[in-house]
Amino acid sequence: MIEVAIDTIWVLLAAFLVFFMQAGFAMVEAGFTRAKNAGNIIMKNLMDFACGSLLYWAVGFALMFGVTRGGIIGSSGFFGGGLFEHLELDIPIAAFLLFQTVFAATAATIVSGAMAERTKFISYLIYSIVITAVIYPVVGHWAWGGGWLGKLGFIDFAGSTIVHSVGGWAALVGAAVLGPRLGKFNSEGKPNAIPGHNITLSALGVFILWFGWFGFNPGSTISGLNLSIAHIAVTTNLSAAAGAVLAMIVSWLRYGKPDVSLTLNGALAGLVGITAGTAAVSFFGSVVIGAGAGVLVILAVEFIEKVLHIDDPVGAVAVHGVCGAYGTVMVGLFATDGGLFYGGGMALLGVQALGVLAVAAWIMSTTFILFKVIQVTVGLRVSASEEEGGLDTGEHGMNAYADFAMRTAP
Amino acid sequence: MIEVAIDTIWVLLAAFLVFFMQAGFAMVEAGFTRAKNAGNIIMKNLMDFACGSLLYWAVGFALMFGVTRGGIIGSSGFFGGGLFEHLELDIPIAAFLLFQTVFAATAATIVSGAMAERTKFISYLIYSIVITAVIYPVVGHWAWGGGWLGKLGFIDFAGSTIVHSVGGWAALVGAAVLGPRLGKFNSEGKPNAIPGHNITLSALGVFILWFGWFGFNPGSTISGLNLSIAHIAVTTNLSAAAGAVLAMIVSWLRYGKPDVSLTLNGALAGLVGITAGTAAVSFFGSVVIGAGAGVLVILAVEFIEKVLHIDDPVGAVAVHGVCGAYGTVMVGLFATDGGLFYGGGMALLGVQALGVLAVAAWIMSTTFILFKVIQVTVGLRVSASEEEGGLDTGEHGMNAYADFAMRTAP
Amino acid sequence: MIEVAIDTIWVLLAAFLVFFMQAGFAMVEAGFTRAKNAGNIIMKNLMDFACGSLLYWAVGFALMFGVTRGGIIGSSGFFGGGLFEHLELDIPIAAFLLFQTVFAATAATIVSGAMAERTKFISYLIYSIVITAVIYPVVGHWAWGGGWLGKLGFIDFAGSTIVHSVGGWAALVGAAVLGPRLGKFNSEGKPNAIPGHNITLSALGVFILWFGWFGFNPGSTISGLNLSIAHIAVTTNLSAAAGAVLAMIVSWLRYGKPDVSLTLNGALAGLVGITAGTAAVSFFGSVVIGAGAGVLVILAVEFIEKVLHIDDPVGAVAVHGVCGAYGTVMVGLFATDGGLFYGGGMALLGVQALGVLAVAAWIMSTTFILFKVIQVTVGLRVSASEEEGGLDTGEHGMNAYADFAMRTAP
Amino acid sequence: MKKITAIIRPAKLEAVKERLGREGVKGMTVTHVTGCGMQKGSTAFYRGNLYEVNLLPKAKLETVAADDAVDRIVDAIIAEAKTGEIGDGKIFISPVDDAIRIRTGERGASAV
Amino acid sequence: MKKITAIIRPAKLEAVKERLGREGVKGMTVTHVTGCGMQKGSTAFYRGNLYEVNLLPKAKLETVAADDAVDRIVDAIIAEAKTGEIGDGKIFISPVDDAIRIRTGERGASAV
Amino acid sequence: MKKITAIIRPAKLEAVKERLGREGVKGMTVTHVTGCGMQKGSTAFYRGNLYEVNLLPKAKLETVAADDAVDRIVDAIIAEAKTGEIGDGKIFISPVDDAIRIRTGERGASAV
Ligand SMILES: Nc1ncnc2c1ncn2[C@@H]1O[C@H](COP(=O)(O)OP(=O)(O)O)[C@@H](O)[C@H]1O
Ligand SMILES: Nc1ncnc2c1ncn2[C@@H]1O[C@H](COP(=O)(O)OP(=O)(O)O)[C@@H](O)[C@H]1O
Ligand SMILES: Nc1ncnc2c1ncn2[C@@H]1O[C@H](COP(=O)(O)OP(=O)(O)O)[C@@H](O)[C@H]1O
Repeated sequence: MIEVAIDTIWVLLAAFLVFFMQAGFAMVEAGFTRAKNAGNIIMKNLMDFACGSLLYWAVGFALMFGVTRGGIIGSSGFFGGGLFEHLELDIPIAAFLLFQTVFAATAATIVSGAMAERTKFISYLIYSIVITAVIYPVVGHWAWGGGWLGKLGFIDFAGSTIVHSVGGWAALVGAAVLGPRLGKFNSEGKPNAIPGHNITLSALGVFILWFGWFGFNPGSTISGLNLSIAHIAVTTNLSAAAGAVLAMIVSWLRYGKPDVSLTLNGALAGLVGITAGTAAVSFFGSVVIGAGAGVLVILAVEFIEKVLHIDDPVGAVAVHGVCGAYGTVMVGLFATDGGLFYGGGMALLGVQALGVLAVAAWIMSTTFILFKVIQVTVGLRVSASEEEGGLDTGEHGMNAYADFAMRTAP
Repeated sequence: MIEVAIDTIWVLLAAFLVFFMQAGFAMVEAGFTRAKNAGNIIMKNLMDFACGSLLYWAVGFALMFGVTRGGIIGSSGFFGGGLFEHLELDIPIAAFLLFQTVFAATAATIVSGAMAERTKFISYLIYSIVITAVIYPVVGHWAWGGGWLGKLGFIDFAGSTIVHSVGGWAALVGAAVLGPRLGKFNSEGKPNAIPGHNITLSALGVFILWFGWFGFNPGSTISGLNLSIAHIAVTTNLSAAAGAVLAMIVSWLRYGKPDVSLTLNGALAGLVGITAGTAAVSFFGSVVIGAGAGVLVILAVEFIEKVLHIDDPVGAVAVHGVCGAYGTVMVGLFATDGGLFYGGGMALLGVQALGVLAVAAWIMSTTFILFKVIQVTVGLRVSASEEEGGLDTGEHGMNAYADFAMRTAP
Repeated sequence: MIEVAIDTIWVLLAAFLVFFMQAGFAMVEAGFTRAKNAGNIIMKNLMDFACGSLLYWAVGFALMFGVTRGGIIGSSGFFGGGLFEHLELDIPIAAFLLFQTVFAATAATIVSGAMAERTKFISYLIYSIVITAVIYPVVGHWAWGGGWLGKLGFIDFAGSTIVHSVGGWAALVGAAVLGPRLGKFNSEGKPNAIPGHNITLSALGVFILWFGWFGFNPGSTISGLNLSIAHIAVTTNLSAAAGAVLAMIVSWLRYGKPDVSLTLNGALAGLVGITAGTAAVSFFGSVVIGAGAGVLVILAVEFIEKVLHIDDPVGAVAVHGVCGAYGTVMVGLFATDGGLFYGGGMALLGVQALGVLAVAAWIMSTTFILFKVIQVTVGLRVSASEEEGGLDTGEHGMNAYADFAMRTAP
Repeated sequence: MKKITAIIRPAKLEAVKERLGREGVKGMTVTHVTGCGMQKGSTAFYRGNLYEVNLLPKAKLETVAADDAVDRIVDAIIAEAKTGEIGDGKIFISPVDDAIRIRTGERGASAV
Repeated sequence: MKKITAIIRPAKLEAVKERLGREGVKGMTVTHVTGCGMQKGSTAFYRGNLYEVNLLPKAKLETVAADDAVDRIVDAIIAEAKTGEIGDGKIFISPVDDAIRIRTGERGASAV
Repeated sequence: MKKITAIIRPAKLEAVKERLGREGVKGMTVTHVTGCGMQKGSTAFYRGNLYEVNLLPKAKLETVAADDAVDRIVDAIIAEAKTGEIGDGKIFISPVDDAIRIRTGERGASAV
């Protein structure tokens, strides 16, 4: 009884912290984009959590954690009903539902930043509903709901792949299908800088995300009695710190000055990178993983923009997609039990790579179809004149900073 | 001993989260009003918590939870002294005092938004002191301190009525006595839009409030061993989500575009609405209650402004007063044990309605007297020229955004 | 086992809250300074936590909590390795490491505000690394790591002196060595007002800090089973409230209007002041200590600026240095067990004063050397033209508010 | 052609703009400025330091018009912007040699 | 000497500025303004209240130049700022008596 | 009557304003603008992309004055605003036909 209470309290508090990450995403994304679209970003972030909470409860949770159909998909427990004894949880199912709901919303919300400043609001809503209700729960089932990937021994403790890469790859596809913002690339294809409008807000968002990650990773034990929560909290923190420091250094070397927005991305890259292996790697391992993520995120931002010519205003693909995949593979190297560098051979590494690829394939194909269907039906992108005037005016008839004189619309 | 520790930890953490709601209120209110009054709003929010903490400890707690005098008022335990054995708490009284202090401050702070942009600072301080020290503790005693309302079987688990409606009705009276902001209504009585100055800040405030509500509702068990905390957390979240979604839809239908600020209000409406019944209703019930609150809040905002001609810049009356009363009554319908829709008959519904009315009567009459007394003594409202130039300059000699070029004063 | 889990959970959650204080510091400092330096402030706050986390793990923790060398310095446990049995902790060492890491980062980050708007970024990084890795751990060892000061009976429960004064005195020395911002003093030495750019952000920062302090003080029991956590939470809150109220009143009396930024400082002063005695004083004692801190902070701000002619843009020295020392001494008067006012004689008071002086001497001498060495090597201060144009452009090549029309650079 | 520059209270901008619309003024440009004149501003304290807030927010409204429309426009602005209190603002009239509509390249009176 | 004042779309500012640089214009001053003209703005709802957003953001670019440079400058502005849609803006030309470079005290044509 | 427009460093605004007050200038209007001239701005990186910050913040101070006050005002502005470094700014003098005080309807020299 006491044990159950401790675990329940732990899971709920962790869920609350993860919930708060929604505020972090909203602030990071709003700050890194232009003032004329700030209200729209806010609205997307609020709505993917609100719609997501309802849909995940109604459908997503059942597909993810219901009784498995051949390791592919869950099939029971819609609307929180039914029995979940096969999960062998000691905590009330409601606590688990809440924890999983906030995770689902995290996966969904990652996309909003990458598609910012040009996506029709209604179209974003449709995307958000489909990913939370169906696309995410399927991969979630594979790894965590009793599906085939988990059975193979795939380690993704808190979701570098299952949550972050899911969001990141969906973001990649979304941003690619949508096309770049007007003026992002000049006539020769060279990218222009489109500075974010509120860097203090973005920084606040990053601090909130880091704070929330202390729920995200340690909470994924689903048990407060499991003392590895302390180890997990430390690896989480060290990796984030290393990510930030390395991103700062790399930006300093490459661009001559330490770049604030990329350093903020670096902290997030470290967090995303450690999420898979947080319980499996040593402190040293976490520092190395974080440091690698801090370097990688900058290279990825450049690659996506300069080579792929995909416009991701906030770096969501680099942070969540690339560093999520990277972190998952790193577990195959750094896991103190089974990792290549610890004498575990190639087996785990292979499974990790397989998981990364399988999830990427599923997400890219389904979201490609989804965005294409939206594109040819309701349309995915606002008109050029609406984009120029800002989505706040166009989509919501409002102005986020009515009392301030602006340099730009509105 | 372990049980006591678990409960103490739970109540304290919940209290910390509820404390943080003060930041949420400050940001929501500041963002929904004009830049020239932002410093004043901040100051009111900070001061009602600071004064409130001292006064509730000195006086309010004793009136609310001291030994009852005929079910009307408490009478022992001033300055945290005395015995509170009649409360039959296992946790230290200090933990309970803190939890109740942050609740009292919540009730008080609701008013600051409705009276924003035109109230004298000193007058607001007086109001704030009186409501926290006396007016709120009395109704609190009725329902939660061993008073007559609780004895009748009134269910207001975490305070839809006792906290939120108290603040909401006080806000209604305050805004009515004070009169509208200059320029809010044109000569024919048609309301003008006075856009808030920082919608990203308001959105952050709403996320903080939602986060804090996970302390507000689940914490109200006063026990972490009570596993219904998980159920409560889920109903809280579902209702907020439903409130946001429905407010978005309704604003879309009525005004042609999904309104950001009303959708933010919708989330809060869902939270306020579920607060009474959070432990008593099912998940389905919470979705319905939240959805209803999301619709109701928009109609209430319009009614208060267009019919009553009362100017409530942030929608505090609609969110806290109206949706608080609504949510309390809904318990009479949706309580799985005793609600009308679950075969419980009319009894509970009657008690709920009685509670709502009794509290409304007490609050409206006492705050009416209070505001009138302030009005004829120190005065309630700043001069027209101070209002035009902004309360930041007038009341505090400052400017919240000194480096920004503004469209308006200052 | 269950006891260990409870203590671990408590310490981790407290550490998470203290971590979040980093966001609070960043927002307070950014808001109280000019827009043209906002990105630089953010970067300093992010980096002292990131570098600090790595260095404290690698070096600082061992110096502070390793096996003592004569009560002066710890000497084992670098990179989290080695045994810490001498600490007699029940919780995993990882939990303790995290808790101590966030404390170390708090001490370090205090300085960034006092040295804001004119310090070279690289120089700040060097300072930050040295204080976290060496200077802070030494005094930490004296009081908390088994060193001589703790052995004398010095009471600094959560670090009024060990954390806050450490930061405050380092801030004093840094600001003095650095010199005032251009234009801060006119030709006759009279200080000019340089208003902060975003008071709502600063207010949010103060609320976040207050919230985080509920981890800082109650968490310092290092045990959730210790029921004094409730008492501690209440004294923390009452002192903060009293500090805010008194600072408001004093600013009102001295300057004719209640000053928002000083009142915000007052809340922080109350928090810093109670940190030493939070577990040792009564509720009454905490109110008196907080009230005194609220008065003192304003006098100290004036003294530092008008008498010492040292330019501390955010009041860090007054809040953390002066009120930290004050709060530590007050324990000698107000400790219900051993304080002068409770019949305990002068002994404790003497020890407290000794601790305050010893720490001040250590910090001021070491940081003086540190800043002087930086000054003559890499240089401490940016060029005048960079200062005028803002450090965001000069140090980071960016602009925190690109879409806003500004009154000032950039 | 003349340029009429009116520096008015921000609170009067909406009314003046509407009135000018009714008077047939087709275009105007508004800038948020600060100014001082008879109206002297106030003093404030920030963290214990006295300072003067002596630039008050004003709206600057500029419209280029044909010579014969000037008087009507000036009268209309005065009618809406005047409160009789210090701080009402000023109107300046200055010569304009030519005007060009970018969209069409039209010049002169037909362009304004 | 003349002052050329161009009120253009903010999105065209960068292109116009670059072009003027290529045309040999040494200095210019830019102000963020709002304006109305043929382009009428839109209506919006805030919390259920309809309101008109009838002042649209524009960039005002001012450059003082010698009389004989005026036409070239005007043509360059038109070339870059024109989209052909309503809202392209206006150019006004007005007389300037003198110009002084603060740094050196130089006056007249050599100062611009 | 003349309008004196001075485009100066924001950091010099306070000093110039005070000095003009001492010189008997009763009213002035200040706008926060950006500009380029000899002073060329700098380059910056945002997320790996180079861009030019070539519009620097300046304060534009406008005051309308009687013809015979112009020289004194110009000299006063130069005295306070000059640092001798590139970027000190410009002063332009242009004709004003008339001035009206909105509060009283006064016209001409007595209105400024
Ligand atoms: N000589 C002037 N040149 C430029 N602007 C002026 C001048 N005189 C006044 N102004 C502008 O007009 C505004 C109002 O002037 P003020 O003297 O207060 O009006 P009133 O004379 O009606 O009281 C000032 O804030 C300033 O912006
Ligand atoms: N008569 C005028 N005086 C001053 N500014 C004007 C005038 N007419 C237009 N403008 C400015 O030019 C902008 C564009 O004018 P508009 O009439 O929309 O251009 P177009 O004629 O090319 O469609 C307006 O927003 C306003 O700022
Ligand atoms: N021809 C011009 N027309 C309008 N504004 C100008 C002109 N030349 C310069 N300016 C303004 O003056 C400011 C300072 O000019 P700059 O050439 O840097 O001064 P200086 O010649 O003293 O070095 C510029 O930023 C711009 O705002």
